[in-house]
Amino acid sequence: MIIPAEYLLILSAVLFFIGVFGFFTRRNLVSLLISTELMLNAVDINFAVFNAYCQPQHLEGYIFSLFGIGVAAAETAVAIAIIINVYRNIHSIHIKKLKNLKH
Amino acid sequence: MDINMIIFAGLAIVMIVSALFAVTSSKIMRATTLLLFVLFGTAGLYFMLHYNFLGAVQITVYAGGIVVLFIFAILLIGKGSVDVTQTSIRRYLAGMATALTGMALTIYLILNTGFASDKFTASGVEMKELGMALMGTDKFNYILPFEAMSILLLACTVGAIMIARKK
Amino acid sequence: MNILLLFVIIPAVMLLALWGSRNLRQTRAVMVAGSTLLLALSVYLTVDFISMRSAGESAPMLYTASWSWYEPLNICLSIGVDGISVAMLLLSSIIVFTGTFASWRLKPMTKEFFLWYTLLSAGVYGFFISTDLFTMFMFYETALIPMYLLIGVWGSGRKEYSAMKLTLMLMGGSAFLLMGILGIYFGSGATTMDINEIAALNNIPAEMQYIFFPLTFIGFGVLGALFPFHTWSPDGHACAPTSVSMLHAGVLMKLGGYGCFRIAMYLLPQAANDLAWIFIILTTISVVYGALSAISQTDLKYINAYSSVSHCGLVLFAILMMTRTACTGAILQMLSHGLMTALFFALIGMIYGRTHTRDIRQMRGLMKIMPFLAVGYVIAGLANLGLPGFSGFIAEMTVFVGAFSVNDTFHRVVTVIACTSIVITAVYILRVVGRILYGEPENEEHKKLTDATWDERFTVICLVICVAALGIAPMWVSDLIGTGVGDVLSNIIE
Amino acid sequence: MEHTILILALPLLSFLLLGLLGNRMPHRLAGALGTLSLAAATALSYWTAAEYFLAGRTADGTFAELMPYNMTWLPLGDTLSIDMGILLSPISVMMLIVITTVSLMVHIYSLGYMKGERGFQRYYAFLSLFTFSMLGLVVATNIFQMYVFWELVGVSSYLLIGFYYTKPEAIAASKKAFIVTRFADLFFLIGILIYGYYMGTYSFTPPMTELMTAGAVLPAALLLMFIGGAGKSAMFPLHIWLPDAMEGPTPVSALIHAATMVVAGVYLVARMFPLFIGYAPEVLHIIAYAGAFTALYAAIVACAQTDIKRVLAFSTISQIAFMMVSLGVCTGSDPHEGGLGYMASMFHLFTHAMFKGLLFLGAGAIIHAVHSNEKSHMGGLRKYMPVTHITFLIACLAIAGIPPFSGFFSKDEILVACYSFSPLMGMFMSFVAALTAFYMFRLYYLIFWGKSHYEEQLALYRSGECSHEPHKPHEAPWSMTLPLIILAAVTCAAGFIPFGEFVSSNGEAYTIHIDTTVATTSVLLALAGIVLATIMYIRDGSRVTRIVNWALHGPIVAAYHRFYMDEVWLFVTKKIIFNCISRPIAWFDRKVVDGSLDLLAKAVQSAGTLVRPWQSGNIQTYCIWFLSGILIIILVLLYMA
Amino acid sequence: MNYIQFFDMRPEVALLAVYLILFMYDLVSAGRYRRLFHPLACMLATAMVAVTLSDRSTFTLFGGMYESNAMIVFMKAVLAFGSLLAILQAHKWLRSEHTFYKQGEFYILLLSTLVGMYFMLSARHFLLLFIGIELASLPLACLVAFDKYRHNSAEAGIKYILTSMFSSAMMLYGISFLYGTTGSLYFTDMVQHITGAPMQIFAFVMFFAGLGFKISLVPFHLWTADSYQGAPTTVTAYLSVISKGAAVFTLFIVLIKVFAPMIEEWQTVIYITIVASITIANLMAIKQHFLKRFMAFSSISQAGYIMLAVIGGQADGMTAMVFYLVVYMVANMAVFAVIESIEWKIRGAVRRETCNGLYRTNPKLTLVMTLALFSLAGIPPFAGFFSKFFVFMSAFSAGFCVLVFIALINTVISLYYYLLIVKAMYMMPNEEPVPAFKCDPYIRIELILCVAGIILLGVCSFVYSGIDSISFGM
Repeated sequence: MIIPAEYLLILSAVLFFIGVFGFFTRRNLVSLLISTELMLNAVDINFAVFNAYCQPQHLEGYIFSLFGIGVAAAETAVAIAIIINVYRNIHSIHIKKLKNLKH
Repeated sequence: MDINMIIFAGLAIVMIVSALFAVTSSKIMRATTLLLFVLFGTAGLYFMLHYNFLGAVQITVYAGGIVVLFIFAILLIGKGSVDVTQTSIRRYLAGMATALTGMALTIYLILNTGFASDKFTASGVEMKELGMALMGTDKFNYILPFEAMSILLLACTVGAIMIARKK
Repeated sequence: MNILLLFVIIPAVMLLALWGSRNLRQTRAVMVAGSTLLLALSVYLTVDFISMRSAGESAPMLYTASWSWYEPLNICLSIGVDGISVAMLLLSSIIVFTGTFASWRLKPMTKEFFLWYTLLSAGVYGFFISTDLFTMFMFYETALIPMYLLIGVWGSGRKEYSAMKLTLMLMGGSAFLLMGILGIYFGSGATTMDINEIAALNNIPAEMQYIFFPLTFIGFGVLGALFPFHTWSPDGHACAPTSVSMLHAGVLMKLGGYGCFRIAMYLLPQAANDLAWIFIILTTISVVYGALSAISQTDLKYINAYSSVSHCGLVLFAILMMTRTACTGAILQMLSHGLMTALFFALIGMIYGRTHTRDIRQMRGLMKIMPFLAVGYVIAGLANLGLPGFSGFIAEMTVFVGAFSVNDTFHRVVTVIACTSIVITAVYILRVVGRILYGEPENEEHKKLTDATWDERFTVICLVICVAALGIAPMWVSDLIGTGVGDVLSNIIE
Repeated sequence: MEHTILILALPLLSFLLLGLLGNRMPHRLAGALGTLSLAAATALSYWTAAEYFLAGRTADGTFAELMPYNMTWLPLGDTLSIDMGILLSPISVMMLIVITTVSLMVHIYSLGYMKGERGFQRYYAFLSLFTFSMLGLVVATNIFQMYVFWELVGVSSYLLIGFYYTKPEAIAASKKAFIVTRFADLFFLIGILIYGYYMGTYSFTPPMTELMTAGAVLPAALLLMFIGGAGKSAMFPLHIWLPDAMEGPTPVSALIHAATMVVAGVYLVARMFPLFIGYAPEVLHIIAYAGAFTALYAAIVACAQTDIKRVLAFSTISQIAFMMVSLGVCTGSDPHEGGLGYMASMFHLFTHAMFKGLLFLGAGAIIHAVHSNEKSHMGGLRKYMPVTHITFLIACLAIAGIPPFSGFFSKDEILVACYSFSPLMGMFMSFVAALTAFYMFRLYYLIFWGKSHYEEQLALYRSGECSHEPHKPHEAPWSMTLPLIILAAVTCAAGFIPFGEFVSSNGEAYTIHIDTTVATTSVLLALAGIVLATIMYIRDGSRVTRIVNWALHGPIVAAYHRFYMDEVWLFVTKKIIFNCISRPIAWFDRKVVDGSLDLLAKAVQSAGTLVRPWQSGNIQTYCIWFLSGILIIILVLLYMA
Repeated sequence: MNYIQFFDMRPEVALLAVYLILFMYDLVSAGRYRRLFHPLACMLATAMVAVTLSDRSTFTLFGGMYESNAMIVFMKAVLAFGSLLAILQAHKWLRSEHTFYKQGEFYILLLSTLVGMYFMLSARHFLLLFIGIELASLPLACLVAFDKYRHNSAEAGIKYILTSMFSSAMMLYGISFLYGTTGSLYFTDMVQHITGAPMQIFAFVMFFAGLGFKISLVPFHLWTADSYQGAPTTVTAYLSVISKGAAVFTLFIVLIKVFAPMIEEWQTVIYITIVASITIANLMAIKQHFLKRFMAFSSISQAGYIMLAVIGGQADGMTAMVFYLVVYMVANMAVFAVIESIEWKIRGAVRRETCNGLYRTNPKLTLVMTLALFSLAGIPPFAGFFSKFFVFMSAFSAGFCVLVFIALINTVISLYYYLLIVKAMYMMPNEEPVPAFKCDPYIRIELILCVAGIILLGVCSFVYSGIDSISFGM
């Protein structure tokens, strides 16, 4: 039996918004990053699913997923570098401490 | 009950539960580990779609690369990284409400949109086909994004090193 | 080479020369040379224009020329003048010329002052010579913004507040105006920006006219001190330095009236006919209200500013009457008010420069202390209240006669109401004259003050001569204006 | 008649010369310049008059109206224009003579009176300006020119009243004079506007077709013009400026506020007389009633004043009112039937100018001598100032209407005209005439008879109760007495001028004949008034005076305060216009109109403060907004789809 | 397998050549040769601009994934020129103690983002577009966090990168649904399947948010102020002008190439965001005291005005948009250059109060600042007036009268806050104004270029006409 595409899409949607929820509520920069990974991961699922179910003749979604993984990695690398830098500067990666720039 | 369905259901439950815990757990290490479960689950999904290479990449890059990066970062940062549980109830509720609204809307739209999703064949992707697509210059070939990606990775490497190194 | 272009080129050259000038002497030399040249040029233009008209040139605009500027948008650098613009150019040159002398001893940062001053005048000249909507608007705004610095830096009192208020209100007005201009351009089919061509096309749909006429009219009306958008005027004038007040009240406010006539009414004739009553009511209020407000003011400049509200209200009032006589009167009133108010502000500035107060309650008996300025003030006052022999009289009379000739009860009633302003004007003018000039000087400090210096005398005398010349021999100006007004009006009245 | 232009030009030139260069001239030169130029103008006027009247009548028995100059000054549209020119007609020529004569007298007189005053040159400049304006007014070819000069006259008057600009009363008076007349001029202007629009011209003789179709508009226009005239001619209730105008130098009062400018209103009505009589007789009647009331009012007030110039001022108001009444009672244009008033009015204008000028100049001489306007500082002056005394007496007799002085003749004609209009009006005016005689002689006695203030002071000084020696009154210098004598001579003789030969309502010659009944009555009444005045005032503190003062205490106080008209005006201007209209409007402008803009600015500012916390610095909040934004936009779009 | 196609992408190739040369130079140079680094970079960037402009033909490469035409080339040249200005401005900063040793990284990162923008402009495939966008954002994040010993810089960097990741996740999610509903990622294929179905609307808005983040339109703008304030001033300038410009242009292309059938929907979206952007940014800007933060809100508001040109989707809109971008670039760069100069003088953040009395001590700098601010406010005869006018015209011609009116009313508010700075410089008294100083020579060159642009761009109409002749629309 073929799993209906909608199931997969709903799964990815749920993962995506769990990521969103995490992004909104976590208080720690690394956790924020983890949440974004969840979101990007969900997006990749979407692309793969659409490719498999809608356009199997071309590899557009597939390759998009592939590149998505790469981009996610690059983003994470940069983000983590900056997080480390933040830590060096203020000795905390707590969101609350990032209050120098506001209003 | 189809075996695929059972596997899918299992994966889905694992992924969702781990994802939920990953974004609520107060221990950062635990969260990272749970993220790893989600990533493995995703790889599982790819295998189900017979996208074996994609699944492999998922495991190597995501699980092997990114999560390790996380762990490094966490270790580097040390005890300051202990996650504090959600403090502001207002933001918590606002975040939850927004996310839930978004999710509801998305699921509603998914269910009400007829994707032309009837072309699924369990054939998978030939490696050669994939290679050609990545290296080709015609339509549905992706040499240009591939090259662009390389610049991106280079730039990010340079940038990340520049920022992270100590002088 | 079109002679009109010189009106923009000379200020541009002056700007460069001022930028390069190294000391006060050079700055003054540039200003005197430039403004004299401009004055000579506008006198020549006037004479030449009249002789061309009498030689039978009957085209609505003379010296026309057009260079395509932004071709894709049909924006051209179109220039041309009719009698109205010639008169306005002449007025501007006189005010710029005398303003230069009125700010002869201005300090500090004289060079910068004149830089902005010249930029302002360039805007004014450009506005009057342009016949292209875009170019006009551009020059219009060019003329507005230097005001901010001129008042804010060199002003007195609550100058920052006033400068900001003035600028924002005028710019708010020009926001309306820009809407109107875009509406006109697109309403007429987006084929041309030239006002004469748009007028000739005359194809803006009525329902668009009803929307864009009020916008355009209010846009210009803000500068023309239309009630209730006049409140920038008292504060702005009160805080501005002398020559800026002169230029602002003398020329800049005329841009409003000119624009209302030349753009709002000329290009949107149907709406002008149908909606004029609304603005007639507003302008009538302006006329009486401004005058009544002036009565109880205690600051000299406030009095004069409210008086300007009243007089400029009369300009708008007159053009809305849409009779040839009234519109001629409106232009005459612009000229007259420009000269008179410039004179007034010059004198007030000179008095203020000595007494350091403009509060009429603190001055007394200036006639004994500074007879020249006091006599000048009396003359200005008499001119302002419409004494025959000065320009105010002919302008007001032309307006009233013209306004009265509209055979309609509504117009008659408002005309009569507007007429009452001449009495009210007398009240506030004489109040001030009686208060500050007459009597025995009370303030010991004031007794030591001196009378006008040569540059001040020169300013005052020039302006008095102009006011009197216009008042004694109005026929040539009236002829000059009349044909221009006729051409514009023939488009408004179907 | 080309030289007529010089009559206007000479004073103008003199004004410009004195105005621009006066400060650099010595007093003598300035005075001489002004006086000589006016003398020349006077000579020219007489020449013009001679030439005009000697040229004879045209075929229809009238004097031709000549227009030696007329040019378009300001075109107003296609048909209308303001013209400037010179119109010679019997009344304008008559006015030329009156104005130049009195003006010349005043010029000469001022040489002495104003000697050594600060601003002497300015004074002469203003006098020239006034003379020019007044002459321009009377020779106006059209109503608008008249208005133009009307305003100029007003301004000259303003400048001259405020001549002593350091004196607060003078400033106030000049302001009041200008504003009140300006207020009246407003109506004049509206009248002109109506007239111009419906007649299609501003000339005094509009085309017949327009006249026929004008309907009720013309009377309205004429009534409005009359209000303008009433302002200048100080008709009740617009008279209030005139008594105050006495703050100016006395010669000025003589010239402007007695002889010439104040009769401009009368002249205006006379100028428009054909229109009044032809198309608006009812307006004439209004004029008559207004005039009659004013005459009585002013006469009563004059009885109670203590300032001699004020008495004269009210007397002027009353006399002008006589002229107005006289014009108003006309019922036809034929002098024999209902048109007599016109001639009478002009005649009275003429004679009044002379004797009232004389009175004022005399008063000036007295003031010059005693340095006060108040009657309490006078008394018994006949010893000290014989010439003044005699000339003043002549003038008093003239104004009282005692034959053979000129006032008798003109006033008699007026009374005849009144009686022919309605007996009631006649009796009323006769009573006023009697009152005139009373108050004039009251004045006369108070000044020249009774106890001398000087002597009392001297006695006090001698007895040591007063520290400084009083100033001894003295006769004025020749430059002042000469005009008095000349004017007195004219006053004696003018009554015998066959005035009707020159001026009459329809232009044809009219022979004046005295109506004996009326004449007798009026003379008797005048004598009665004089006798009463003699009884009451020839000596100080007579019993009759005390009785009258006691009996009529209330009315006398009221009359002294001019029946509180000034207070009413003050109330209207200060309390109502200034405090209840202008102040609130100024407040409204600052607080409401401007305030709402400031409020707008403040609102924007506080909106700025309000949205600031949005930028909380927390990226999670930012992203919540980010996603909410997306969701809201999606929902909006889905809702719209 | 026609790899020779790579060499047809002349701007990118030129850019990569510069990139490589600088990369190599960074590796090999040492000692006093390091001093030549900056001049070299400037010269190379100049050459790059010239090369970029050399090929203006229209063609597509890689099976329709890459497109180039005169307009795109021009836009690339503009971006390159803007980068040149940024490099000029960076001179003093790069010579300072904490940055001197990572000068090479600066150029690399800057040029990487430029490559990304080039790809954004030319991409006709969502994958390339996405990578372009990422390429334009991620190195930029490093640049924002470049001053790594400054707390603010790090904070700004993390805020930027996290928001950027969030928004790119959103955008990707949107793209995934676009892919699902249209079955392709090529622009040309997708447009045939765009129907305006609810899912597509959803996907479109998600995608729009991703670009809206880069353009910093309200409500996707909240990172802007914090990042602008914290970033090194040069980077702020770069962010506010170049990054934004590329994103706007890209958005325009995507709208007309992909979402053309959904025109009503996206016009509504843009309508809402314009009103929100202009109004809210203006309100925020009034109360700002730090100039850089203030300029952030100004740039949000300016973005709103730029979008006025986008909303019509016509060729005249594109002309107006590109012209606006050019004018906005010179004016904004000038402002930031002045801010940077003052920063170096006072060694700290520039507040509005810092500028008090600046005119007394530094008249020329003040004048430049005044001109730039006037241009930003849209005051003639400076170029900003023209660009604003044309933008209004294009929106008006598309029928958005009320929108234009709202924008016009907002110009008054914007004028107010620009004038506040002018007021501070000329009118406010100050006991201790910034002492007189001489600008860095490179900044002086930049300022001269900018002032020339501010004064001449409007008056010389050929710029506009030139743009108009190559612009395209729906």
